[in-house]
Amino acid sequence: MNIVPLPVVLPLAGAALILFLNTVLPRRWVQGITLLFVLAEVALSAVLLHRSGSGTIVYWFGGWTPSHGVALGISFTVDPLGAGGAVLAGLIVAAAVATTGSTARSTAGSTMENAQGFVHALLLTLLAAMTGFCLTGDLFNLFVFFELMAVSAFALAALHTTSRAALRAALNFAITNSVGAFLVLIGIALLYSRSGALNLAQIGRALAATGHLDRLTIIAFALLTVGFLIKAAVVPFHLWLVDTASTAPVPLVIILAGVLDTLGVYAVARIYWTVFATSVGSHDTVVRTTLIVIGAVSAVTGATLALMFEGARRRLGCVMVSHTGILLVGVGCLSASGLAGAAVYAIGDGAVKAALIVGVTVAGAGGPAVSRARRRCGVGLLAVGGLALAGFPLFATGLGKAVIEDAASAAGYPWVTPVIVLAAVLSAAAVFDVAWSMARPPFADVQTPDVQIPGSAGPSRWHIVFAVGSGLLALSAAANVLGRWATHAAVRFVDTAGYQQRVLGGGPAAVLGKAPASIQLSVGGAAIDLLTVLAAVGLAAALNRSGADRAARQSTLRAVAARLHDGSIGDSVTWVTAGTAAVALVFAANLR
Amino acid sequence: MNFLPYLVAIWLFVVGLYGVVTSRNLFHQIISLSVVQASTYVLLLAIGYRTGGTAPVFAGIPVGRLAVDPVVQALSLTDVVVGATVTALLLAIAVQVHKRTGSLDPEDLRRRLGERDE
Amino acid sequence: MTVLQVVILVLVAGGGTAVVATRDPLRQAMMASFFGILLAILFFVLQAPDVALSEIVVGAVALPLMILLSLAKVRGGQR
Amino acid sequence: MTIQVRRIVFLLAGAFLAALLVWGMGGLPHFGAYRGPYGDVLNAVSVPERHITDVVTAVNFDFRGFDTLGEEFIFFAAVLGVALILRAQPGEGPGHVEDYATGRAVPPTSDAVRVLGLGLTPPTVLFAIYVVAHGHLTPGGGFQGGVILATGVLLIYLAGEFDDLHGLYTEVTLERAEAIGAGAYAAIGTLGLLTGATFMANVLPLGKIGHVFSAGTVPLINLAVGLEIAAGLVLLLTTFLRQTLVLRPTASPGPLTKALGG
Repeated sequence: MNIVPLPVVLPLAGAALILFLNTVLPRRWVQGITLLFVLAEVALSAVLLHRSGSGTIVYWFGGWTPSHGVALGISFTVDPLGAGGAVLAGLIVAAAVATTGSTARSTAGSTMENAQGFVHALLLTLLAAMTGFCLTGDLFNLFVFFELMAVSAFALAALHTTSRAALRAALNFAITNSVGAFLVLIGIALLYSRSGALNLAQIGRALAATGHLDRLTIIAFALLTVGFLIKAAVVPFHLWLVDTASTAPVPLVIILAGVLDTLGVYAVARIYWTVFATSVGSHDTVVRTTLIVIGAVSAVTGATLALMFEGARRRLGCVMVSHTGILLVGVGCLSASGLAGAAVYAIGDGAVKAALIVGVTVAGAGGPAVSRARRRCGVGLLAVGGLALAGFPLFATGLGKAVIEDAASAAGYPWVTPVIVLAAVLSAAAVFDVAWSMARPPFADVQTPDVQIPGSAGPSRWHIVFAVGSGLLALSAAANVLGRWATHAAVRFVDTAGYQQRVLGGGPAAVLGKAPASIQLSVGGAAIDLLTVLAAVGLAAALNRSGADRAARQSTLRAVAARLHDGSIGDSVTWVTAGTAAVALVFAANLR
Repeated sequence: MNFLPYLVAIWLFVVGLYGVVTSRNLFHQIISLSVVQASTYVLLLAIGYRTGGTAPVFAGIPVGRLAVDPVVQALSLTDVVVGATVTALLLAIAVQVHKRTGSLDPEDLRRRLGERDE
Repeated sequence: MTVLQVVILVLVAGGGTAVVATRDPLRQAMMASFFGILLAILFFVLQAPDVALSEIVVGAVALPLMILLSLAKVRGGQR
Repeated sequence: MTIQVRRIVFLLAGAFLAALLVWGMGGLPHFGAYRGPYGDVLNAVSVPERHITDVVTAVNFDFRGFDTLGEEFIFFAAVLGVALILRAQPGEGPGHVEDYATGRAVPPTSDAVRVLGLGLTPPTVLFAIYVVAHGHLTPGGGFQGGVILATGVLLIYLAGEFDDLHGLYTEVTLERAEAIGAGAYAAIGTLGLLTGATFMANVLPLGKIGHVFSAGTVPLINLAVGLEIAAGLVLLLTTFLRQTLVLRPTASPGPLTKALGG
């Protein structure tokens, strides 16, 4: 029995099962069963990861294998990077489920006794969607899982129906991501009209036949890229993430921080290398520059906002935007080494950001009422997480950041290294500032109504949640050993001809160049990383020494930033329209 | 004249977005979003149309008969379901927003300076 | 392009504009229902009966009903 | 930005985007000149190989059945979301439906409406079952039939009072029915997996073309989807109805609503 579809089907069946048994099961069992399904998904994805090492696995649903070059059915095309994404998604969702308190002693919280079952069923559909998003080889199937991820996340984001800010954030999240989905769908329609196919490999081969991009495929490429960048929440599409991160329930924010943003950048890489790489051909400098500039701008803007805003989780939302920007720079290098660095960075940085959310919840939820031991543990998580964000070499973020910097310089963008270092310094300093504000009276209270909903860590369960946070940091450190795997996976990922040959057969024999040496931390890279860490600690200390006049820092700059980020849905959609028009214009002008 | 369907799709897309951006009522904003969604149906089905082709239903029609493309119709069906469900979710959120804030105007919903994310 | 196709396309474009132009939610719900029927007719003209049937059922029945119920809840509150 | 500034920025950006879309779509083939191979191969293959005469349903439930599995779970997640969001809030409970225009005699529902309502319900339900069962032969299918079935159930509310509707079912049974529908679709998919073929494989006998019991698993999937959509939509409508007709701020507004100026 081939297990390829099971990592997606199992969580879906689990969601249906939990809804069916919802009012019968005691609450503690609901969380247990959900965790069981999540761990099953992680195990199956790990098996796929192992098997795909030797060769990309192609699985045709319904037995509809392509007949003379026309793909009739849907295919799962499992390569190491996709399977790795599925494993990461499973681990992050497992951490999220572990933090949903099973004993929902919610005070004025939900008056609906079976809300617990609904929350866990939605977490399972969200996991199934992310796994399918990573494994699929079909463009419209990618859109269906994109939409399933979106709807599951909207429903969870609006859980705090008693909080005005949460409802506003959920509306902004839903409408902005829906417009993103429409852009993706229009892109798919245009590509379908030109290539007559929905399978990624077949579209890529059909476009490669014409040899160059014409105006239809250029606009389709721009719409698909922007649609997925909206999901990745890079600047200027980041407004929804900053709000949702500060008001959504803890499990959803852990998933958002850990893997959901990264999948947007993964999708941009997937469609570029499977569909557009050969026909872009010599014009790839335009694509490279566009992606790297968007990434760099997001990295610096996100980090600056993280320093300026109030509210612990709102600042962590800005850090998420900033580090997705760094990830996009890695992918934007359009090279195997850049992609390998981005893969390691995605795993390491995703785990760290998830740990930071756990740290803030452990240290802050409940304000002054939090016990001293619990506060110290939470602040400890934040401090260590801040070090990891700055790229401390013990963590995979150090390796990933260094490789991305080298890849960018190699690709001819030497100015990227200082920009990434600046972003890492500012975002780490912001995290240290948050930790500092939580460590001493008046204890900054994380004003999230988490404590009320059936999904928050009650006081007695913070030990488990703290263990989850430390586990995530350990995962980030463990990812350091993935250098060789990431290089191998990246080389396979960028091999467009090999991908098409594997899925559809025929076509030019895959020319397998010698595998480049596996990425590792160069001495220069390590030096830069340590420098970043020191600068971040120094900046945080400087900020706090002058913390006395914290109110004085209400400069006009902060007022402008607050004005631009006031959660208005109209603003968010306007930025989306402007961003789409800009990217489409750049591509249209240069890619012909 | 052959460009009219695509022009209508682009027009619906931009008009719908204009409605979303300048709306002063959440329900109006949500229904405008469904107009943006309608543009994707029109574009998809216009791409799959073939002059002189019948519907891809061969009950009582010989299989060889010239027919339009069934794939875009399957995609549009999925799109209709997704559109209906997202609209239902947004309406539910809008009802709760009114219950919480007493107003439906997105401009009132904006974050006031210094407002905590309670 | 037959005349019927041109007419229904222009009507759909006008319907969409009308839905966005009516700012009062109650009247807009009616316009949305009418726009749903126009879309269904367009889908019939484009030889897509399955999509037309689902558009009628969703656009003209399920959606306006949910909008009206939400409006009733909201309007009920504005005493 | 203020709404005026935003209007200008949007009109500029929107005009640019529209122009670029028009420029891009200039590359599309003329309207009516569809030439892609995918649709033609499916139109040719669907009847001989799967005995399905409605090729759109064939694409939805057989060739690309995995897409529709995802689509059904999108509906599943959305119904859960609406039920979660519209749950009874603190400081809100089932209050009596007081009449705002006091003093006018509210006539009970006239018998004509009641008879018409009950008279229409059975044919609507029958028509819905027909649409679901003949999904693979003529236009229609699980989704369309499910929604018609839901409107059939709703006729009972229109004919009588909300309590009549609520007497028919409890929300838990609806949730279970929806879970069964979605789970059945996944189970039929794994049927193919268990018998050694691939997931979503149509392993059941295909029967004669044009018969209701033909095309293997497709009619069964249609039934599962019809059940899920009908139960889900009735649950959605009941949630909205309960929100509108039943839930009222309780006499003494809860601490929370008072604190929020509710």
